[in-house]
Amino acid sequence: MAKFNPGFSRRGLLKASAVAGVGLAAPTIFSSKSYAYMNEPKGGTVTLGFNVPQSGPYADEGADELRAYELAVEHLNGGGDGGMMNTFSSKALKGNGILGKKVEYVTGDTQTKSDAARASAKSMIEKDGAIMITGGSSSGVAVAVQGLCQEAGVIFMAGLTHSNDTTGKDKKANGFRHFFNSYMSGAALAPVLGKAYGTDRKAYHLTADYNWGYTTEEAVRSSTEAMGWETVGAVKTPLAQTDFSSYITPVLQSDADVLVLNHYGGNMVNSLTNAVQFGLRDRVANGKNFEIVVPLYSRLMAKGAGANVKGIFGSTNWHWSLTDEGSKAFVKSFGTKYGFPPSQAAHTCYVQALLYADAVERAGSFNPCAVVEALEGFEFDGMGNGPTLYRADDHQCFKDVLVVKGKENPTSEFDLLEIVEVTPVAQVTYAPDHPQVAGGSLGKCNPGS
Amino acid sequence: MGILEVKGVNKRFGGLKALDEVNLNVEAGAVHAIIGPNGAGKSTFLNCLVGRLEPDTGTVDFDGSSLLNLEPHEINQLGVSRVFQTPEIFGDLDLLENVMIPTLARRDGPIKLDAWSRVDHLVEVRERAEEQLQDVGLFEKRDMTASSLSRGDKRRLELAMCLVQDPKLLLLDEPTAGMSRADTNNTIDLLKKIGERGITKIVIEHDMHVVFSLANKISVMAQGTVIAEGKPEDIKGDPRVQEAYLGGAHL
Amino acid sequence: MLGLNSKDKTLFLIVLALTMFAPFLLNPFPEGSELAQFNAGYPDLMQRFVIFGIFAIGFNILFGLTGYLSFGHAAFLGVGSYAGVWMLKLLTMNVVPAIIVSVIFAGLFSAVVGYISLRRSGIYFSILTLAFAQMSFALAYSVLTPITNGETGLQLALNDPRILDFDAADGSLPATNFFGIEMRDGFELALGPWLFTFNFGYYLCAVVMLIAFYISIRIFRSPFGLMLRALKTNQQRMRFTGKNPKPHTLAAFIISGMYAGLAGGLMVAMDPLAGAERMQWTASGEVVLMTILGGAGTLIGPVLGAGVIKYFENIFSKINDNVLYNWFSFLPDGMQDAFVFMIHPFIGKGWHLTLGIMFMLVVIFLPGGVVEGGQRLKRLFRRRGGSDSAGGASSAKVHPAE
Amino acid sequence: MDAIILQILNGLDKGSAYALIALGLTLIFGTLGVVNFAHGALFMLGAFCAVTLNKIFTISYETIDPVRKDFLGNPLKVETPYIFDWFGPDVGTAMIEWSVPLAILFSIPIMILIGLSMERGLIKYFYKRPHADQILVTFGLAIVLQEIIKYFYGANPIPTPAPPALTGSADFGVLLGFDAGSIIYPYWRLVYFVFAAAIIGGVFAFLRYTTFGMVVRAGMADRETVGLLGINIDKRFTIMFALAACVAGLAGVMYTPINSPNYHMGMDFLVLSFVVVVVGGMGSLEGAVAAGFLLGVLESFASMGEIVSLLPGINQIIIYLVAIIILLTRPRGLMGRKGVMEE
Repeated sequence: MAKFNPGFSRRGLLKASAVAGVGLAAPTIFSSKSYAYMNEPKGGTVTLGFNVPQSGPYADEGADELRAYELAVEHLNGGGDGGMMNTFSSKALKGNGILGKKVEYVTGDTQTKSDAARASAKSMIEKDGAIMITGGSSSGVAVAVQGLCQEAGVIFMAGLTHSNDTTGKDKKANGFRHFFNSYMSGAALAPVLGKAYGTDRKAYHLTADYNWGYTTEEAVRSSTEAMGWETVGAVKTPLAQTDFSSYITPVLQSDADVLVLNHYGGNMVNSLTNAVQFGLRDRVANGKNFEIVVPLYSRLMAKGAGANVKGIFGSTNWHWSLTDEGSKAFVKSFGTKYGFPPSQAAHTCYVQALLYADAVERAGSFNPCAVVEALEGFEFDGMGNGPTLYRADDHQCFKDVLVVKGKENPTSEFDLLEIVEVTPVAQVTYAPDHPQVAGGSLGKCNPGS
Repeated sequence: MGILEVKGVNKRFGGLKALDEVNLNVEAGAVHAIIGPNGAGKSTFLNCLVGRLEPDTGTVDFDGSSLLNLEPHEINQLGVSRVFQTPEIFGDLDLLENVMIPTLARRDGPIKLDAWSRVDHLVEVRERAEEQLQDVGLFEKRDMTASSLSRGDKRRLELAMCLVQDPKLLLLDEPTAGMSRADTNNTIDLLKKIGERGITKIVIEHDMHVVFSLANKISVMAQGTVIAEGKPEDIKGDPRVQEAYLGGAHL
Repeated sequence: MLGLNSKDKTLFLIVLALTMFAPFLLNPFPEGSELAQFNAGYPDLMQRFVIFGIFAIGFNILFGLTGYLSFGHAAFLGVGSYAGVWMLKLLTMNVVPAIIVSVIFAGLFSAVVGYISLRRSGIYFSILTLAFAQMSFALAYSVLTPITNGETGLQLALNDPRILDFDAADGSLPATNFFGIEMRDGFELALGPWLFTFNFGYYLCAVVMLIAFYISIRIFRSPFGLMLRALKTNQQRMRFTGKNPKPHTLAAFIISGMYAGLAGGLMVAMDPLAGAERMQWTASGEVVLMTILGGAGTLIGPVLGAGVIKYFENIFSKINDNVLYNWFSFLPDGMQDAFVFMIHPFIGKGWHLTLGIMFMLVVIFLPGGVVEGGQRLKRLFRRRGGSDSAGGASSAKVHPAE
Repeated sequence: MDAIILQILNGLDKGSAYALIALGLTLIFGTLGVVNFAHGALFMLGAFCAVTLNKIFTISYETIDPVRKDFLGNPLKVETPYIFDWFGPDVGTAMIEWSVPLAILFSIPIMILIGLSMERGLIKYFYKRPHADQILVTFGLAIVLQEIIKYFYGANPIPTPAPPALTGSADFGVLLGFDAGSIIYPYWRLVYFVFAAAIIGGVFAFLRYTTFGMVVRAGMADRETVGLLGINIDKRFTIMFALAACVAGLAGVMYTPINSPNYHMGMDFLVLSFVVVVVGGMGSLEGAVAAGFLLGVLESFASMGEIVSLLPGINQIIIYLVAIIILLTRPRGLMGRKGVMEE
C-alpha cells in the first residue's frame, strides 16, 4: 500500500490561506465568485476524486478500478515503474505530479445508484475540493455524475460505461469517455459472428430492461441484421431478475439459432448460466449448432459464470493478454503491485487518469475549459488500444475494439478470454449524428463559478 | 314505546343458530338486565346492538332510528356507549387523555380532523373530563398511564369514558367480572350513582347479587332466545328460568 | 410564542439553533487537519441532513403516531422528485413551483395508495405499501422510461422548454434558484484554520424543515394527534367511542406522503435529478430505520436518525486505507499496518458493516433509539449533579441500576 | 402447450425456492412471533457453505512449472489440491465436482449452530419487543452477515456448478408426445424441485407426527396455554429456530448451481419471501408453501413474450400485483389466521 503525506486539501487556495493564516483571527469571507474556476488548486497539491462502486454487485469491479487509480497516482507522482507513462505517445507528463503539483485523491462509493453516486461526487467537489471526478461501473451512474460535473464545473472522466447515451444524447462538454460503446460492440461483433456462424441466422435477444440494455440490443440488432441475420424475438428482462429460466424456455420454442444476451454483471452471469443449463449449447436448431453471444464481456463477470463462458463470443474494451508495449507495461506494473492482471475496468480508469493529467500539462492549466480544449481532437497511442482519437464532436474515444471468446482451456483463473480479432478503429467509427447516438448536445464547457 | 326496540333478530354462525327470534323492548330510563347461561347468546346480542355484528334478519331501532348497517362509531354517535367485558381503554395514554377522547368525539363528531388547535388549550373539554374522573374517583390518578391501573380502576376508567359522552343508552357487559367482592360493591355503588342521571342501561351479568341490586327489569336468554322477561321479583320465582339458567337450584 | 408550550418551544428553539448554526457545528475540525475527514459541513450533506430529516419527520407522523408501518414511503418521495424535475424542465428553474407540485403529486399518489392499503392493518398493510412502492420502482426503471428516463434518472436538458424563464441560451444549464438566488451559491468564512461554508440552498432547506418540524409539533399536540395516538393503542375502543379511525389514518398517511413529496421536491431543487432507486424498497427501509434508530414517536428522534445514517453513508464510506495510514503515521510501521488492518473492514467499502453493527447496538442497548440515549445521559448527569451536592463521598456508591 | 408445460416447470422451480424460504420465515413468525429480516441472510449463508466446502476441497500447494509462464512472464505456479494427494486424483476430482451435494451434510451442523447461536444470543431478547425493534435488529444482523461474506468472498458471483452427472438436461418432449427438444429441462432443476418437496414434506411430517411437533403446533396456536401445561415451550422454539435456519440454509446450498451465489442474494430473496409469507397468510405453513408455488408459477407465466407484449411491464410487477389483489380480496392472505401480526 502506497503511503502519501497527510492532509486533504479542500481547496488549494483555502489550504494555503489556512497554513498562512494560523493565528490570524480576522475572518475572511469568500464568495464562490472569487475563484478563477471551480476548485482551482493553489497549494502544492491537486485533488482528484475517484468515484467507484464499493458496495453492491459491482463492488469487485470498483475495487479493481480503485487499484488502477492508485497505481496511476503513484506513476503521476513519479513512483513505481511509470507504467504506461513510458509508452504513452504524449511526453508531457514528467512524473512530478500534474503541473508540478503533487497528486492526491479522495474516494467515494457510488453504490451503483445515480443518487448515491451524485451525492458522493458532490461531497468530493464541495468538501474535498476535487478538480476532476472519474470512475463508475454503469451507464446510469456515468450519465448522472457527468451531468453533475457539467453543472458544478469540473471535468468528468467516465469509467466503465458502455451505453451509447453517455457520449450520445446525454453527452456533456465537461465529460469524456475512453471506454467503447454499444454501437462499437455491434459493429465489431457482426463480421466475426458472420464469419463464425454464417450470415443466415435467426437471433433471439434477451435484453436487460434499462437504458444500456436498449442501446446494446439496438446496436447488435442493426449490425447483425445488416449482414443478413433475422431477429426472431426480443424480450426485456427485469433488472432484479435472478432466475432467467422463464425467459430462456421460450427460446426453445422459437426457431432461433442464436441467443444474444444483452446483460451485464450479475444479470449476465445468471442468464448465461441458465442458458447453458437448459442445454442451449448442445442444441441443434435449423440444422445448425445453437450459439450464444454476450455483446459486452467483462473478465471479472466471466469468472462468475465459470465454465459456461467457454466458446462464447463477445466484445471487450481491452484485455491483459494484448501484446503491444503499452498493455505489457501496464500489466507488468499492475501485476507486480497487486499480484494479478488488471481488468478492462482498471485499464480504462488508469488511462483516463493519465489522459486527464496529460491534458492539464499540455494545456498548462487546470481550468476545465482549457482541459476540454486539450482533450478535444487529441490523438494518442501507446495506451493499449493502438492509435486513438478523442473526438471533439462527442468526447468519445475511437480506437480498436476487441472481439473475444471464452477460452476452452484456461491456464489460470484470470485466463478466461482469448482475443479472436482486433477490430480496426475504422470499422467501428460512426458519424456523430448517427441515429443510434443522435440527440443532445455537448453544450459549453463550464469552469464553475 | 321503548327507547330500544329489537324485533325478530336472528343470527347464524355457519350451522349454529346463535340468536333465534330475539325480541326486546327497553324502556327509557330503565336498568334492564340480560341474564342467561354461557352460550345463551347474550354477547352476540350485544354485538348486534353496537354494530360489531350484523343480524341476519330482524330490526333494531334505537330512539326512532334503525341501527342496522351502521358502523360502531355511527351507533355511538347516536348515543349508545358500551363497557366491555375486558376493559377496552387506551392503554398507552394517560387517564385524562383517555377521558378527553370520548369528550372530543361527542363534541366534534366522528371525523373532524383538527390538526391545528392544541389539546392543552381545550379548557372546556379538559374540565369536563376531569369532572368525570372525579365522579368515578380517579382524579388523583389522571396523569398515570392507563395500562398501569388495576382491573377495577380500568373498569372505572372505561365507565368514565362512556359516561362523559352522556349516552342515552349504556351497555354494560359483565361490569364486575373478575372483581373482588369489595370492588364489586364499589362498582354497584358507582352504577347506582349514575342511575341518578337517568341513563338507560342494559346490563349483562352473571352475578345475581349485582343483577338484583341494580336492575328494575330482567330478560332471561337461553339457547339464543328470550325465554322470560319481567320484574326482578317475578323472574326470581319463574320456574322456567330456574330450570334453564340455574339448573333447578333455588335463588 | 407560536402556540407551543414551554417544553416544545425549547425543543423548537434548539432545532432552530442547530439548523441555523449547522455550518459551524458540522465543521468542528480545522481545515487540513487529520480529523477534517469527519467534517460534515459541506452543502450537499447539510442539505441531505435536513431533507431526510423532513422525510423522517413525515414518516413518523404515520408510524410514530398511528403505528402503521409503511414500507413504501420512498415511492412518494420518488413521485415528488419526478414531478419536481418536470416542473423545472417545463416551467421555470425557480424551485417554488417545483416544490409545491412535488407535494401535490405525492399527496395525490399517497391518497390512492393509502386508501387501498389502509383497508388492511399490521403486516398486511406493510406488505401492501411495499408492493405499491416496488411496482412504482420497477415500472419507473423500465416501462415508464419516457417519463422517468429509467436507469439514468430524469435530468434537465438544454432544450427543455422552461416557458417562464428567459435565459440566454449560452450552452449551459441554468441553476435552480429561489426568485433569483441560486441554490448552489453561497459564501465561505475562514476563521484562522477553520473554514465554514454557508450555502443558500441549505438555508432554504433548513427553513422548510423548520416549518415542517413546527407543523409536526402542532400535529402531535392537536386533537388530531391525540386521536392518532388513541387509535394506535386501541382501535376497537376508538370505534366504540364514536370516532371513525379510517379518515384519521388516511389523513396521517397523506400528510406523511406529502412530507415525503416535500423532501423529494427539495432534493431536486438542490440537485435536479430524479433517479428510480429513490423508490426502491431499500430506500423505504432506510426511512423506517432512520425513524426507529432516532426514536419512533418522538418529535426530534427521526431527524437525529436521519442525520446518523446519512453521516455514515457519506463520511465513513470516504475513509480509505490511504487516510488510515495518514492517521496512524505517528506509529511505527508494524503497528501502523496492524491498526490499519484492524480498522480497514469497518470503513470505506465496509461502511455498511459499521452501519449494521450500529443498528444492532442501538436497538439492543437503547430500545428507544438515539433519543433514549440522550435521555439516559441527561438522567445520568442529573443524578451525578444531585449526588455531588448531597456529598461527594456517597456519589461513588450510586448504582447505575437505581 | 409445450410452452405452458415448461413455464409451469419453471414456476414450480422458482416456487420451490420461495416456498423453502417462506416456510422457515413462517415457522419463526408463527412460533416465536419474530419478524426475521435476517432470514434471507441465512439462505445466503447456506449457499456459501457450498462455496466454502468447494474452497476447502481445493486448498492446494504450489509447484513451479518452469516451462509454462504466467501473465507476467514468470514461471507458472501450478496448484494441486491436497486431496489429490490424499485420495488420488480421481476421487479428488469427484469430491470437488460433487461438492454441492456433499455440502448438504456439511451445512446442516453449521446452519443449526448458526441458528442456535442466533436465537440464544440475540433473538430471544426480542420476543417481547415491538416488531419495529425486531426488524431493526435482524436487518442490522443481515447487513453484518452479508458484509462478512463480502469481506471474505468478494462481491462477484462465484460459480459452483452441479456435479457433471447432473448438469445436462432431460428431454421430456418425446415422453409427452411432443417434438424432441421442445420440452427440455435441466436435471439439476428437477433435483431442486424434488429436494424442496422432500424438505417441505419432512417439515410437515415432523410437525404432524412427532410429539415435539404437536407441542410446537399447539404453541403456535396458543403459547400461553401450552406454557401453563408446564411444557418448556421456549426450548422447543429454540430448536424450531435452528430448524428454520437449516431449511433456509439447505435451500441455499442446493440453489448454488442454478445461480452463482453472491453476497447479496439473501436481500434479493428477502422481500419476495416476505410477500410470499404474507400472501400465504400469517401463521400458516400450508399457506406459505402454496403461495410460494403460486407466485412462482404466475411469475413464470407473466414473463412469456405473448403476455408481456399485451401488458408491457407485467413481468416486473406481477408478484406485487398478485399480492395486492389477494390481500384485498382475502384479508388474511390465502390461509392466514385471525389476529396474527394484525396490530
